[in-house]
Amino acid sequence: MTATKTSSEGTASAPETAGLIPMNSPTYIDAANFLFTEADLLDELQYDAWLALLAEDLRYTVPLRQTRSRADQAQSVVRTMKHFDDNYLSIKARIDRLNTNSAWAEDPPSRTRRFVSNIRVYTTDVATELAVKSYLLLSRNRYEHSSMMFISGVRHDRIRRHGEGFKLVSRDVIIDQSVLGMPNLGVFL
Amino acid sequence: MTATKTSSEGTASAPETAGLIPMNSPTYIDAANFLFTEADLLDELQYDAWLALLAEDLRYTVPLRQTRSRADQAQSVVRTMKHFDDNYLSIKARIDRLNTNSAWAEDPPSRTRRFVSNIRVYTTDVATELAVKSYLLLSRNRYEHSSMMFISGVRHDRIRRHGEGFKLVSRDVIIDQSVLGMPNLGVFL
Amino acid sequence: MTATKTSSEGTASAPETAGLIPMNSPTYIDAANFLFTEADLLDELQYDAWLALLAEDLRYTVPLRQTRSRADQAQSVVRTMKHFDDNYLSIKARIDRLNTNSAWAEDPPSRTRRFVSNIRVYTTDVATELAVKSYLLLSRNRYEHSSMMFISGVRHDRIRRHGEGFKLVSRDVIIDQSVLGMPNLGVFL
Amino acid sequence: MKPDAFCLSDGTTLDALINTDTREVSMRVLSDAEIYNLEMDRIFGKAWIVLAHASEIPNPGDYVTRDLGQDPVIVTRDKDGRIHVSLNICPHRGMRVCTAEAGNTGIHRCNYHGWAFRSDGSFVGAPVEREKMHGDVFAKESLGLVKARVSLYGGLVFATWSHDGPTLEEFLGDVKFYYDMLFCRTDSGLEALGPPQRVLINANWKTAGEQSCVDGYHTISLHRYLLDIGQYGGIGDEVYANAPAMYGVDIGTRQGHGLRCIPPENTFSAIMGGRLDGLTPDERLKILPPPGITPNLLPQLRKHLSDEQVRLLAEAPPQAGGFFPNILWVFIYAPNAEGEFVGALGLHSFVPRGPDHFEFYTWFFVEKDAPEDTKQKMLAMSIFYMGSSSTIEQDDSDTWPHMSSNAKGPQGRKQTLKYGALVGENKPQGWPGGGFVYEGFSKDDNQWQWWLAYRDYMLAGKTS
Amino acid sequence: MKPDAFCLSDGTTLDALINTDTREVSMRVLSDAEIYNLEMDRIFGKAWIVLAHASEIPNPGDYVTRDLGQDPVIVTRDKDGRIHVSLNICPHRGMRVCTAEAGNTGIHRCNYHGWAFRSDGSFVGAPVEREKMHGDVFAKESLGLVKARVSLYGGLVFATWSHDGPTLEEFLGDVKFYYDMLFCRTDSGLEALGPPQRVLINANWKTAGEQSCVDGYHTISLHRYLLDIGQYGGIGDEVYANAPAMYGVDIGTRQGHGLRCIPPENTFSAIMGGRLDGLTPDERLKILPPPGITPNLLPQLRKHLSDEQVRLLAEAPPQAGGFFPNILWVFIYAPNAEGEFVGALGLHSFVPRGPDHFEFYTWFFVEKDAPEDTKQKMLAMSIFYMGSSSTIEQDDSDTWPHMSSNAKGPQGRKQTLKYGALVGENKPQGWPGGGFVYEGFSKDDNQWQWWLAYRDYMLAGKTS
Amino acid sequence: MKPDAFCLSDGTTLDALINTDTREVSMRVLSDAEIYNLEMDRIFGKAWIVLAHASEIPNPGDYVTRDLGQDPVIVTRDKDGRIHVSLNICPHRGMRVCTAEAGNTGIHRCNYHGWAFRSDGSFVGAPVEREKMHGDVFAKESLGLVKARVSLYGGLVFATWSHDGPTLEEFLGDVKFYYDMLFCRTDSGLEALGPPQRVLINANWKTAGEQSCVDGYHTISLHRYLLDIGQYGGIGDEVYANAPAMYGVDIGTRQGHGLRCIPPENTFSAIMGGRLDGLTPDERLKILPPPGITPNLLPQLRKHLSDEQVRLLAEAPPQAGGFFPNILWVFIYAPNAEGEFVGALGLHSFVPRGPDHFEFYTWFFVEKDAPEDTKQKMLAMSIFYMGSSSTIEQDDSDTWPHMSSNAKGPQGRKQTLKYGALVGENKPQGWPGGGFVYEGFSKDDNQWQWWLAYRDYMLAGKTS
Ligand code: FES
Ligand code: FES
Ligand code: FES
Ligand SMILES: [Fe+3]
Ligand SMILES: [Fe+3]
Ligand SMILES: [Fe+3]
Repeated sequence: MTATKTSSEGTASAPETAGLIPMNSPTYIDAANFLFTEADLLDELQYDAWLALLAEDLRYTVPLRQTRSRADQAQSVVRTMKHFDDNYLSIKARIDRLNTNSAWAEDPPSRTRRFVSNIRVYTTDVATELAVKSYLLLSRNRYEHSSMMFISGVRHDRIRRHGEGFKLVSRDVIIDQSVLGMPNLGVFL
Repeated sequence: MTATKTSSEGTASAPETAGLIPMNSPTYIDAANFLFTEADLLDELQYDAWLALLAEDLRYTVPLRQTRSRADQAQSVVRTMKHFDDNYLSIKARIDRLNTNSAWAEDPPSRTRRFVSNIRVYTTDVATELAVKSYLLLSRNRYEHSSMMFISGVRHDRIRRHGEGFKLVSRDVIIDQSVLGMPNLGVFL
Repeated sequence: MTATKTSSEGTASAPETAGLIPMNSPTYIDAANFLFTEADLLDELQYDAWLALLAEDLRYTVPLRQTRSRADQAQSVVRTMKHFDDNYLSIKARIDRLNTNSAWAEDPPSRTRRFVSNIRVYTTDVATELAVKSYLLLSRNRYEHSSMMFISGVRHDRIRRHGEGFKLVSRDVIIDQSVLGMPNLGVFL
Repeated sequence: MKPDAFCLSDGTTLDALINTDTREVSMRVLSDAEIYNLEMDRIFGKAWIVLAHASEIPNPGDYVTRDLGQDPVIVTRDKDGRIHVSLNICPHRGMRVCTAEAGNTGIHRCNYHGWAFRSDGSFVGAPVEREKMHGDVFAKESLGLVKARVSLYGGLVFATWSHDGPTLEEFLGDVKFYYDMLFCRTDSGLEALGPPQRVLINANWKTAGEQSCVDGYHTISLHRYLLDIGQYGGIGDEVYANAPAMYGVDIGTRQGHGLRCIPPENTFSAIMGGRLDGLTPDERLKILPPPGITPNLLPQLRKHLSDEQVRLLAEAPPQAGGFFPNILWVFIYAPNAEGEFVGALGLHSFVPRGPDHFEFYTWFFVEKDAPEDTKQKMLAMSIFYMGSSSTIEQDDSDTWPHMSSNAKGPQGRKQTLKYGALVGENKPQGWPGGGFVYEGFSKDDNQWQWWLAYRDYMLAGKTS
Repeated sequence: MKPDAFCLSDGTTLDALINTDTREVSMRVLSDAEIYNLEMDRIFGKAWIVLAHASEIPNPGDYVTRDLGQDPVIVTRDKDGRIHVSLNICPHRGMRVCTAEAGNTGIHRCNYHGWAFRSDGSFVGAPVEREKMHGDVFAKESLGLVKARVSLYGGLVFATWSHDGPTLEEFLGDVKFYYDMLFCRTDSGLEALGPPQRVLINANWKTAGEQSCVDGYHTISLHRYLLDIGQYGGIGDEVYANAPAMYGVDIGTRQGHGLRCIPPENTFSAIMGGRLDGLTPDERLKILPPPGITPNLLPQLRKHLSDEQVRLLAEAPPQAGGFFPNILWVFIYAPNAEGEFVGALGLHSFVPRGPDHFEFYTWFFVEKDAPEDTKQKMLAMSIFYMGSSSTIEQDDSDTWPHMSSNAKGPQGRKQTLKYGALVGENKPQGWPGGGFVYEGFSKDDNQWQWWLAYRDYMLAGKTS
Repeated sequence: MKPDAFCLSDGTTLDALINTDTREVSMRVLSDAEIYNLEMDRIFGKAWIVLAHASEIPNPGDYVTRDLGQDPVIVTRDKDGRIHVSLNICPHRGMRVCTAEAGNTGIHRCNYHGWAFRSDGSFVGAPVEREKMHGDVFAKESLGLVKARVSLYGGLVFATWSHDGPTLEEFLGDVKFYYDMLFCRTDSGLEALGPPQRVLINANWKTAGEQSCVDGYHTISLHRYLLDIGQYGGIGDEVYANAPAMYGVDIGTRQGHGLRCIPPENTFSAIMGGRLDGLTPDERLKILPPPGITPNLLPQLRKHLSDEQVRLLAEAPPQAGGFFPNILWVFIYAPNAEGEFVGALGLHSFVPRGPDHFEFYTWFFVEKDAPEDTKQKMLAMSIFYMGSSSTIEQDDSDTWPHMSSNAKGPQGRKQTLKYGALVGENKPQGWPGGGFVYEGFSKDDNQWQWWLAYRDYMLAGKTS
């Protein structure tokens, strides 16, 4: 199983046991810490540091979800239209924007928290790359709002060994809403 | 400490150290992956595959919660009345329903995500069985709803070794609401 | 990096690799289980048992958050004003209150669940002490309310070896709201 | 400028909402806040409402907190065993007196300033007696909790804010004859299996209310899965063709209560086959006893019911019915997952929570004198078929919100609910019971009666 | 007591909300529920509204569910390829007929009781035919879904509840000449890249509506980042000084539709430099083709457009515009992250969801006959510039809620939106198109026309 | 059709809501949206409202954003040190001008189109000056932010929308004599320990408002834990019996402001014992200084206060009081967890957010010239006793929502808040201060005065 294959299917084919790396393996631990560090950086607005974790051949996609009958579930994940369809350069351009003093939608910044759980790490057909599946619950709060905005989903990542750490090679996020409850996706998933 | 004893109390007697299995033990890892796989299957509507993880002597219960004074906390978990009081056959019957083309309450299906955390695994008085305690946050979204429905709680499971994997022998879920915020429990916890 | 230094900064300086303890280390496992046990005790209203996990030189703080421009982010964590600014004695006094039969704000008690994730454990400059960083999502429900109240944030803890277990030496919680959505902080974070 | 009591602020008259010629109801009634507020006064302020079952508060001092319409109340049993219903609002400064859902106490003390009340709602006094903090304006006697009028039927606790309206007996009218077969048939009667499930539904209470009296027809479509899995013995098409369970006898009343009686073999033809043909009532009851009735209880039926009631219970027992405005009860004849005929007894309340929400309560009942094992089996089966996780009713709870939101838009609120298909009164020869009796396919007669009752309450006092 | 149709319940008259002397609009219109309800009837009940693009439902039986104003509808293609728009509310008891967002079926069966409808909305029948459960009050012919009037333009599916109002042609009026350059310029026309993104915004629909026609001025402040990162070739101050992209031609109409035409070199002076000076239209189009037009499609332009249209498209192409009341389209000339001039074509709908909310829809388009690779690049670029994660529009979606909540307070609702800066009609010599033409800096003329159209709808029928 | 300004749409007159004979207030005022909107105009549009403390914005350019009633405002200090309060709504198109809660800037530029304003609210200009985008309708002078009238007292920043109403001095009236003892007693005065805590409460603002003036009685029940843990020296019953802290002097005023003065030994009899008997004011103040006053500051008291004020401060200091309509301040004499007498000074604001919500603000104060160590101890103690995590006030914040939801139901909104227990004016011989003085047990006199003031505002201009 590979992240690419999985994500191209739109939903993971579970249970995935092939290549599953046990949680006590240093590889799993490094991968999990990579996800946690990444969450820290984004929650703490350290965009440049986060960018440094992205591979230059990055594919970053967030397909649409649609409400479809059970018989049509294959179409509940829409890939002809997306919320994100980015590569390294377009993500960098987004961060260039955030680094100006006029990216109002995130200035004042949202207060976010990225809860990462249900983490599974898999070997892939590429020796230096791992497939990582994780659940993401993103809480987001702005201004004087007394309730949190949430977005939930599953992330199918592929990460590549790079020196001591990793680079994110691809991320495909299957979110759980057809109609988003936050005014925009001015935050990364 | 055993899952049964715990759940029959309605709330876990914490801290539970007796028989606690460390997170780096293969046993803990297998149990945790069992919970993650199970979450995948339910979130991906693979009901039959999930059913295959249930033991035929399954007990699946979700007691009521009630708002009671601190002095009456023992009664805050109500077992004379429940939300679920199922066994293998009744769960199978629920899945038979879901497999028809007319289980409207979940067709179109909800978009769910089962966040599993705070996982503890314990040995039990039965060599082949483990007691597993985990926190569950279930997010559920339907139709064009822009906000998520949530249900939270703690699960007291007992799982039994079965070949490479496990079977769920019993699950008791202590939820955190007296009045449910989702229109039904058409999804498994 | 130490919990104190981190918290005094208001936000963690990520990525923190110095002194990071791998997840398969018994030390990490003990620390994680300490957080889970603590969550159990608070969720199950066992305040005295929780108090027993606190060091007598405890510092327990929850600074204010404010909506500030990106350029002023350092001021988004306010320490001249706080939600909690407690020590062991004041926490004990809060629990003495909860142990009366007239702590109405939590009698009938809230139904809470403390989801702990993104856990990192670090060595510190004190051999017997660990710095622990974790994300907290607290769900809280009262009375007949059909929706959950949530509070999210990151906790910077310092814990000290004590016999088999640990004692909480300091906790600083960076929450994600400027305006709280729950009527009070009658629950510990 | 006092507005006209029978005219909405946009000029629409209340009776224009229900067209008695075409039997249409404007969907606006499912979303309009002004109409909702009138309902709270004219229906939930007047009708008898089911709040609890006496078995929930067996002992002196026991209490549960519920809602009578949109007002919180305490249902208590006093030291003499009498049941009282009092407004759960402190006469001093409006704090909620009981903050728990249930408990036992002889004195209800308000947290805020400590005013205390007895189980019967009467005022005990305020702290620091010597300072007379209850004041000098009102006598202690007049400072008790506001009381509702209470009356019991088959253990069900009914209450109303109307102290001079009809008695519960009058309110029930003709349905009592039928409902006795379920609620008043044994020596010890029914008991509730603990407190009710509670679920908030994002819909107007009437989406469930109008269905509760008694929409039999939706079963083959909304609950079609029952047929698709062969529940009714047979597969899809064949079943639809004859739709066996759709045939029976509907009984409606002017009060808006109604029920359906169905020969059990209609429902389970395949299962029961001809086994019941030409048997006496008692023989039938032995083979297929009513839900909850165990062999040891069978003899009691004749003690509490007339021959006619026993015959009906054997041949065409009530299977679903309601109390106007917001109660549905269901007595299910069905095999459990193990194939045993256990049966389920449940009751729902649809408690209004504003124009767009109601709370969906579910109680389950067993015969108090049934064996514990039977009670446990009935609990499991009731859960499977009714309430929060019900394989049947989850379809209903997913449907009601659609109706409610559809009633909001400018076009939607102009649409109508239609009750065009009537059987018409056709009481069979020698039918023992009263009410409007419709034999045959379950059509719209009963639900239309429900709306006529609704109309009576909303237009009460109108001198057209 | 029928209220005055042009007076709010607090005595304020509708025409007092828009001051035509000072060109001010009361902020109360952004939060008042009473005004909102009138809009639903008088604007969304009367105007032609864009619901979908025909390419979303290419095959017989295809359907999507949308909202026409605040009412749910089904947009279908019948077996003969005709497109229909029907109210997604069952005539029986008001259930939602289609619960999915899209699919393909010849028969839409309502879950609740099984009433069935064809793609054209007509009634098929109710289950158990022999029992005539559709009743005896209405003929089957009259039990179909409520139909809206449908008309297409450039593949866009417009619908209206007004069956006797103006035709779509009349509704579009003078903007057709301009919009043809975008929607009707090639043999196969545009196709939608799948279904629209949907986002709920906590704001009144008009916060986005008034901006859509066509607030050019906010670009240099709200989207200032475009300048700060040198998007417009140049750094901050210098750019503000001449604000190149702010100069062009605005066209407004009495119907409330409006657009902006901007010479592309104004926007990208630094990038284009003088390269385009003194070239013929065709030469210009080769160098900087309109978004979506690839070399193979260039020849088609002249087949579908007049010389004047081609010249305009080459020299001052439409870059943003709207359809009153709730549509904004944007045709972006801009390089993608790799520096390629790809361009993006998008359309937004602002669907009302009560006074304080609207749903923000985003469709992306490509020329059906463009190469797949171009389509993929346009998708990525469209996402970067428009919709949920747009680097530009996330600033707008964070702004609208502020305006809406500001309009709630007692002082806030007394404030006004101001349209004080006008260019005034100054149609250039030999300008080929119609409408009110304003050449120069993009000012308030167009948005003020939008409010005048709003006023016309709200006061329609008023005999002052 | 202009509705009667003193009559609700259902025909109820405003003065019928408050029964001055029986001293009852209809609970409807806690939930009715129509009444709420009138309050926003007649109370929050007229009264002086506390927004901030000057020490929050010490430097030129400093600002904080707050809400004056339900309208957002910016509280700024201009380059000359003057404090201004301006509506945080852009005069152009209604965008929020300041989106941060605090900061420092000389120019407030609106994100949307870049209009700029000075700290005093005056209009600077719009981008691209030459194009005069501020229009030709209004002069630049008239395009500034809407200003509120500002006045300071003891560092508290008061503002009002009423430019011709009473001065702050007149508004304060008799309470100034008392409040000076707390807010104006030292050379440098008080400073705020940073910005306020903010918590949203699901309740009507008046549930907290009526309590704030000054419900002493609820302490022994709602905050009974204080007694149960022996806070007041003594265990349960004994304490209730004599309820020491309930005895003191309440002062009310026609303006609706009120306070309570309590001899500290009443509160801490057990702790203080007889130690204070027969001492001079100065001796008393040395032993038990007012919260925040450290030995080095004691001498300053006599500089700023009269002998009578000093004596009162020593013998019966104000411990709680309010500013009508929505402010409560508390000066707590109590030992911290270490047993030190540190004391806490806090102020709350109850900011309306619609009929069912208010925002609960909490500021803490220290004497600017107190040692840093004292300030830190007071912060910790203030947090322990006041605000979001307060061991006392969490009981209040859990109570207010109950009252509010109880006021919604058809029965609930008919109930009343009662103020039956009066002490009656009994000003002690030689009592130095003004206002209505009630010595003895803390009863309903003060809170009733609060409602009479409320009534005055709501009925202002009524010629009965
Ligand atoms: S409100 Fe109940 S005692 Fe005061
Ligand atoms: S509501 Fe659609 S068939 Fe009855
Ligand atoms: S709204 Fe502020 S500048 Fe236009
Ligand atoms: Fe049903
Ligand atoms: Fe914009
Ligand atoms: Fe209090």
